[in-house]
Amino acid sequence: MALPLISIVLATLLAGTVATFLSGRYARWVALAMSIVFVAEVAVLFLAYPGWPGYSASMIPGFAEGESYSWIDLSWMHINYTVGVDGISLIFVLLTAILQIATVVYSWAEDRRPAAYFGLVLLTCLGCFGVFVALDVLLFFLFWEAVLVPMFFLIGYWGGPDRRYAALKFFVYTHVASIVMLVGLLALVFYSGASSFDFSSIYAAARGLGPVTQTFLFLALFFGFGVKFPIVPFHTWLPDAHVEAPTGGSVLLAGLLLKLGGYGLIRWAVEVLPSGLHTTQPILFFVAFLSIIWGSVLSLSQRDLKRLVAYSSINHMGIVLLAIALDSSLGLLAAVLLMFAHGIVSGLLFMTAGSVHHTYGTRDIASLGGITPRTPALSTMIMVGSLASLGLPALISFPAEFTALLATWNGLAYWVFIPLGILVVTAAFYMWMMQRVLFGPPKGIPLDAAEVPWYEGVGMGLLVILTVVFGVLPSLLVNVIVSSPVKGFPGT
Amino acid sequence: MTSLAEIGFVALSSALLAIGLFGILTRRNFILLLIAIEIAMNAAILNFIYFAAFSSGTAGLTGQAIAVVVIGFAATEVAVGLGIVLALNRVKGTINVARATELKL
Amino acid sequence: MILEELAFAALAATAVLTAIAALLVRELVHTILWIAIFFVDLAAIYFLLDAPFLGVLQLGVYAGAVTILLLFGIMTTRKRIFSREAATGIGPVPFGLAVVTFIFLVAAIGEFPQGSGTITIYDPSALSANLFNVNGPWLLLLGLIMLAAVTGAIYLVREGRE
Amino acid sequence: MDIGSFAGPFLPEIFLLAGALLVFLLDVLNVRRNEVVGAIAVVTTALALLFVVADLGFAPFAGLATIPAGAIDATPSGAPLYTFTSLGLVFQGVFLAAAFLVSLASLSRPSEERGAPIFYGLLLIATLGMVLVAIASDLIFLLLAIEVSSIATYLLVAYTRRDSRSLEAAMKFYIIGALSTVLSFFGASLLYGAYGTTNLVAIAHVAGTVGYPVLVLLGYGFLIAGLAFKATLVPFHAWAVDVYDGAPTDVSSFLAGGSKKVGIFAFFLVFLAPILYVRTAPSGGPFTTGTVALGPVLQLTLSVVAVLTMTVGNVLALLQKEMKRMLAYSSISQAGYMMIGIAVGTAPALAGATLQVFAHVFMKGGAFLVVAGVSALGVGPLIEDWRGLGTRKPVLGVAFGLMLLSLAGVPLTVGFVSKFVLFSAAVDARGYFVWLAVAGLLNSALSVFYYARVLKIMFFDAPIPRAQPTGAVVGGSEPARLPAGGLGYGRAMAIGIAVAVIVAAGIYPQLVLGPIQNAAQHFVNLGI
Amino acid sequence: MVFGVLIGAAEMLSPGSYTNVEYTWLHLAPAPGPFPNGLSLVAGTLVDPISALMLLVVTIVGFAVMLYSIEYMHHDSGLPRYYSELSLFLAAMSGLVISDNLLEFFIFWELVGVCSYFLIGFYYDKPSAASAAKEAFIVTRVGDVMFLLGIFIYFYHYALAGPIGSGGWAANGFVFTRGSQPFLASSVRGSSTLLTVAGIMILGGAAGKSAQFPLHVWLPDAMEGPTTVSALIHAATMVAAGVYLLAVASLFLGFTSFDLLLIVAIGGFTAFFAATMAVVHPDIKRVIAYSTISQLGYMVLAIGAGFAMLGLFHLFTHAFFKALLFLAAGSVIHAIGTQDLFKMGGLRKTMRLTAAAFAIGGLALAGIPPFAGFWSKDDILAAVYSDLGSHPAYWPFFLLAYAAVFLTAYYIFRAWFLAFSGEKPRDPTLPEAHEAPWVMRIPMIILSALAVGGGLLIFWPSFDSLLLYGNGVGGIPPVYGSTEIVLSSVSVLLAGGGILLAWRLWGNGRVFVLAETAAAQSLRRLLLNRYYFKVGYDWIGLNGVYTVARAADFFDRYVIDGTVHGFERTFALLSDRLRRIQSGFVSDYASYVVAGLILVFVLLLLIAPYLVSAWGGI
Repeated sequence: MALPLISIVLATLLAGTVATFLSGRYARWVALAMSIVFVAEVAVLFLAYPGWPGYSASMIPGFAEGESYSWIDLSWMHINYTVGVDGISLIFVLLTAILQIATVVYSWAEDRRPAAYFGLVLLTCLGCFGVFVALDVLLFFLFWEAVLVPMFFLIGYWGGPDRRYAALKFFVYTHVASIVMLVGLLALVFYSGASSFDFSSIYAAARGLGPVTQTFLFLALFFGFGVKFPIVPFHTWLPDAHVEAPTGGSVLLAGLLLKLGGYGLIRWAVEVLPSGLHTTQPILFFVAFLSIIWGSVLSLSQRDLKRLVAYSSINHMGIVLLAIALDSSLGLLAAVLLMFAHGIVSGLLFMTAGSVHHTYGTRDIASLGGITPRTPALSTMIMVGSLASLGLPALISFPAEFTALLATWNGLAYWVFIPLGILVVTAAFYMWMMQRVLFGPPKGIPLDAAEVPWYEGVGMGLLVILTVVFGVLPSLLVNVIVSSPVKGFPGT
Repeated sequence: MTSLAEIGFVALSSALLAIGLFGILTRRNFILLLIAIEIAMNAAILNFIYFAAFSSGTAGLTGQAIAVVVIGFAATEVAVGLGIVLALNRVKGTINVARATELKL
Repeated sequence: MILEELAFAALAATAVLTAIAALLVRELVHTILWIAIFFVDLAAIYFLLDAPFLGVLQLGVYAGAVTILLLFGIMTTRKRIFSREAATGIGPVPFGLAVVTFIFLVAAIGEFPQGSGTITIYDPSALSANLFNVNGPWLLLLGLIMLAAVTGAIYLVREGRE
Repeated sequence: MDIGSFAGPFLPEIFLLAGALLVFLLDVLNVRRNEVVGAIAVVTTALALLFVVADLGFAPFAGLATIPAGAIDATPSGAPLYTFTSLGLVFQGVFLAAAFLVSLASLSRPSEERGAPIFYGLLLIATLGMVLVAIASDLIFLLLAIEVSSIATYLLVAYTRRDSRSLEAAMKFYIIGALSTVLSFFGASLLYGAYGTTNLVAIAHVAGTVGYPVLVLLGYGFLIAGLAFKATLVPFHAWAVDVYDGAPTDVSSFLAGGSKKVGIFAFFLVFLAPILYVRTAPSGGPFTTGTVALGPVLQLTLSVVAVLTMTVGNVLALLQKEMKRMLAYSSISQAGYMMIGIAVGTAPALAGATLQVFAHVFMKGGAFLVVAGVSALGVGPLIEDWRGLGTRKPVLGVAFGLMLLSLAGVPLTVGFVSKFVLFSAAVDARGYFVWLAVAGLLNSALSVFYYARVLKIMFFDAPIPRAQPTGAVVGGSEPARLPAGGLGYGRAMAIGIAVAVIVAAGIYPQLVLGPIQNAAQHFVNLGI
Repeated sequence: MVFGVLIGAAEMLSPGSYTNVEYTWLHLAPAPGPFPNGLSLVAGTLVDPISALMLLVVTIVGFAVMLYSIEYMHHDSGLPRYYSELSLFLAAMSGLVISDNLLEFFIFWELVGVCSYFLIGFYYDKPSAASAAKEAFIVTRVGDVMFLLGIFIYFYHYALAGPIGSGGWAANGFVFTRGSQPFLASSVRGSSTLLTVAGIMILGGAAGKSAQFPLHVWLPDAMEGPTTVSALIHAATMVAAGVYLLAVASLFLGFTSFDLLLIVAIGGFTAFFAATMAVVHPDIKRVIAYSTISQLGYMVLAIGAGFAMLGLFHLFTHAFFKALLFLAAGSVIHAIGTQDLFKMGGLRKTMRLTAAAFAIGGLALAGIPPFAGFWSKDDILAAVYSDLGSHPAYWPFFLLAYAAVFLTAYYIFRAWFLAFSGEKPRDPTLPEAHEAPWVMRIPMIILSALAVGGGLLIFWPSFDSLLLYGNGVGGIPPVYGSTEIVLSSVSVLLAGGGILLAWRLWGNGRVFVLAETAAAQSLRRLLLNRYYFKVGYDWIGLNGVYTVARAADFFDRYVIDGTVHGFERTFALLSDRLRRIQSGFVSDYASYVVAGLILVFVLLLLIAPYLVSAWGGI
């Protein structure tokens, strides 16, 4: 491909972000225009992606749309601006585009410093996009951190009553993690003796590392990516951040930021350090099971809608980790699918929680009840989101969870009872929530409560539609993912 | 001179440095502090001269030259110190450094 | 030689004692006296080391100028010239720190370079040639220091008269 | 050696001296308006900076180069007192940039302010001393040059004359400075005793061959203590906090942004040669016979000091209530990062440390400039007083935020790149040094706490309610009024330049990093 | 729906299979790893005799219920929701029966579950309805999860050795076999532990959906939904799915002998167990609900004994008479607005058709010839009996099931007598009863006809051959020898005895009151409280899981966050302590300098040389 497509996307995103920051009252229009452009560009990326049917290696080995320019060139360190996509990245890029436009539309009525708000939303998405396309350690880290700052401000300025504490906690946790990750990445580069910071050279050089080195490197990377996941016991930033963040922030946080950890783990640790993965598998499994159980059990005891969804995110990301740790092609596929699904579904759920809050003035499950007659559409979306989240077939999570559990059975045999059993608990807390919030006699409903405004409806509706579409036709995603040049996929 | 003196010179300069440091740590009067600093500085000067005396040629000359420059520098430093003392005295009415603890923690 | 050694011992003892006395006496003016003796004493040691130029410089700069400066400082900062320094304890910690430093230094005595046994006598003209030629920049730097010191110190002190 | 023969290469220095003299002359002539004398300082530093940059070989300015091309990084013959190294030139540039920013910002101070000539004159002399430090290759030359800047800065801190805080700061600065000078000279005397020379080039060549390790170690010990004063290393740092706090804030900016780096470069000059050349010890420890492997011993000691510095600096910054003291502690911790460069002692590490030095001028110097500007707007000294400032003065808030983020090492800022390169270099050095990188990274993680706290206060907290003259708080959320006027063009420009550099060098660091990397490589090859 | 009837009928006429794979949603190319031949997950359709049978049931009952609903539901709000959910429910069930592989099966299975969730919770503003819906979903979810594991086991461990095509089952998308042979090689059957586990898991799934023994609790509570929904759930959709799953599994996948025993045990036990609970219950719908559980037990028993088609045949007949019973009960409720049997009475006078329909349903349920239930139930008992010789372990469960015949007849006629016999309602406040309108009557008439005649289909040769589907494994032709006739007679006698007893105790407006002091009182309480199962489950749910959740939440907030805050506090304390060294006193600062000097000396002269020599350089 002659055009530097990815750079064009990055540049337009950047321009759009700047324009949004500067556009004052018209920020939402600019942001919307930018989001539409972004979606269109992602569509072009998909069309230009040579991944299927006949996958062919492009400029960067194994990646399409690759571009590479020298960036920092020292005698002992060669850092390039290298970007490219494979199927896995593309899936996440798609997720980014979807959530961006959904968030922008959903937040249409944001009136506290809208320019800054939409600018930060766009900046977050820009950072995520960058993480997903970066193929250079420094570039990757740079985008990684670039996500942190806008999210810090989104939580800290637009958040709920305890937002300052939450913002600080979020910032500190993820920053500490990213520092450990940076140590890991640097050590990976230097210990492997890679000729540059590029993914491809690290990938090639890391083969020469001994298992012990790989293990240590993997652990460092795992911790770094894991806090973003988040893995138990480093998860406590997540409920606070989600609860306090504005709804748009929660959506991006759950939908995109958590995925960064998973993507990073796949791209920079699992693919690069196979022996490291192999030796640390028991730890990963333990942590994954712990996260699955912990997230689910804790969801049961939550009173706040957002907190409940936040803990269920921990549960789902635990399954993702489990699938990744299985070290099989099926597991990898499942992990990516599940992350995509979780991105859409948790985004939807956070939006509904936000709408409940806007409409009824509270998210406290105990003080809500019987909202369905008043806001049937909202209730329907809560139901769709909950059912999707608990893995109902024909909705988006099911193919992912099914594949994940299938892979788990293959890898771990009867240990699969843990995630399976937890599926029941997951069903239980969603059902419990729906029973108390949606059904029963109306309770604590202000007189003026009316159906959600159109923009919130559109934002959620988009995600609902995608939940169903990809739930019914998961192969749309699967075909892209398996075209990636990672283990066991046809691309290799 | 014999080794006794050699030891003696070293011991003397060390002792002067220690006395100077001790003075800097314990005295509260700014002028006494200046004096303590000068005592310690003289230890360094003594060292230069002593080492110069037992070297030869350019190296030795260099040592003496350094001593000259350092003596000049020390005097200048005292002048600056006195300038600060006077200004401090004018503003705070004291030159006791223990009384100048506005900036702390 | 033994005479020189004895002389050195006496001068060294005097130097130490006067230095201590200068720091410990209560009367500030007495301090000036002791420190003046100390400077003179050191000048004598420099003569003993066959560095007459430095001895003279020591007498002129330290025993002369510096002492006067210090006296001037005391006079301008004290209402009465014969005022006492507020009593301050000697304090075990500063004393300990000074002693430990001293011990470290003395421990190195065995390692000090062994002199040739004879003291080299330098021609003052060679010294001046060295100072103004090879090591000329030092003096330039000293000049810069003095420039800064003089302008700044004068500025600081000048305020009082305005 | 007559004046004429070295006038050419010393053009920047001559400019600075001439500027200082001109300023003093104007003072005598009663021309004391801030703008006038300030303009001289700005022009002088700018020109000097231009020459230095030209000497570094940047193509657009090549015509202005004053030093013959072959003279830079040439292996010194004999024992010269000064040598032109490209790393030294980089540091010169850094010092001049700090002075330039400070004098540019100071243009915005009230034009009738007393002491403007003395301020700019001393600033120029201090800068001259620093610039001379950067070309030193002789220990005494180095120490004297440091003293030039020290004496000038003692007086700079005190230049407000009637402010008891700044006088107290000057007093502390002076006493600790004089003490450190004594220690430095004493150390130099011991080294002179051991090696018979104070020339760094000569020492580098004889270091491994001459005995007296205890003497040498004691000498280096004294020098570490003496130079650590300038570089504000723990535990020689205590003065810095009070001085940065008490000094006029523009002076704090110069101290943190410029004068501190003198100490860092002095460490480079003095310690690189022994670290590089004295790597092995035949046998025994220092108190037994034989020589000691000076290099590793120094590296280890410097590492401990570096880690101690960054840790203590960061921990102490955590709870600071005053903005300037917080910045001062953060400045101390940043010095710890810079010391990693010399502790590791490889060209990459030196390059990283130098980039950190470069970055620090703009981020910490810039931050102090912002603080000065903000306090001129009537905002109090406490961090709490900055509440809501980010929303009331968004541009200033964002600029300050960027500086803090850069200090915290957030990507896309130069602060990140410098730490990245520095820690990469430490990791690249393998073995023991990886722990330095880990310590540095953990520290920068810790440092995020207090930077984020400031950001939080600036952007998320509601502004302080306006206080009535009686002290009663009225009007709930009505913010205290800030003067409508801005910071003044000079200060705004200075802050703008700082931010521009932070961002530009953060995004495309190659521009700065390339020359620095070459310079560091030459410096290591040269051995001094 | 009519289309569905046609397909079913067509299949009925010409046994055979039609399959069509249409959509591949996951495909992994052959690669080293778990699936050397690749993996393919597909969706397609398979219409074979058993699905045809099920289609008929689903569509006919669905049609009847829809028709009935028009009148029954017409004053409820939310009708669009009702009909759309109902349609989806039927669609999902139809999809389930024509699925051609386990995964697709599971997808529709879950959809059926969620639709039932919605429909049970149709009156969502009633807390009990919302709670019942939740309970139904969660309990069946337990089964679903087991089913899922069963699927995994089949997918992995029997996918590679499969007989289909080259490349194994996995590569072909796990499509059910197209022959009459079960997929699993006989060598595997009966020996593999893994297969046993898989079978147990499948059974678990079926037990959840079909409300078999430990997972039965949700079904009676599911009565909170509209009666029409109950009719659908009990007759054609939800619970039928479980039985259908077992049938499909036994036909296509096969069970090990242990599994079969377990299935028989659960089926037989449930048949009796549920019947006992129905004996005392005062709620008309719940009595019928327990009868469903009991009847499902028969089907499971049949499948477990190896007669899948007989089980399905019973499902077929049961669907009609059970739907009939529910619709009749619905008609009663519609008329008088209560479900409490003890308030009713004498309704046969005002609601003749309903009384007749309920009686027909009851007779069919009780297994009185020639009503439909007789043929199918009797077939099951006879078939199981015939198998007892080779499987003596089945005896106790056969006897339990046999005993349940008596109970069944007793409780269903107890209900009939309580509701319809006597002179007038026992509760005088009830509104005047009236016969249901025509729209409601028509479905009842249709279903009555089927309840009477449905069983006779067995004499239709084409249908008979249908029941032979999977011959050799899943079904045997019904044989009517002397043993069978004796068995049938005894069972009819038992049923008659039950009816008689019911008449004695409850007929003609009598009310049998058990003395308060009677020893049976405790048994009655036990039965009324459903053996305390629900209480126990709730206790586990609330006190067990919820306590754990609370504890975990506590751990999160105070231990994990507490640790982090502890770090924070430590640093703060350290910072505060260290801050004090900044005393503002310059002599102290000088002390630090000298102390630092000494520290440097110690490092340089003592520690560093030691370390360097110890490490051999750095």
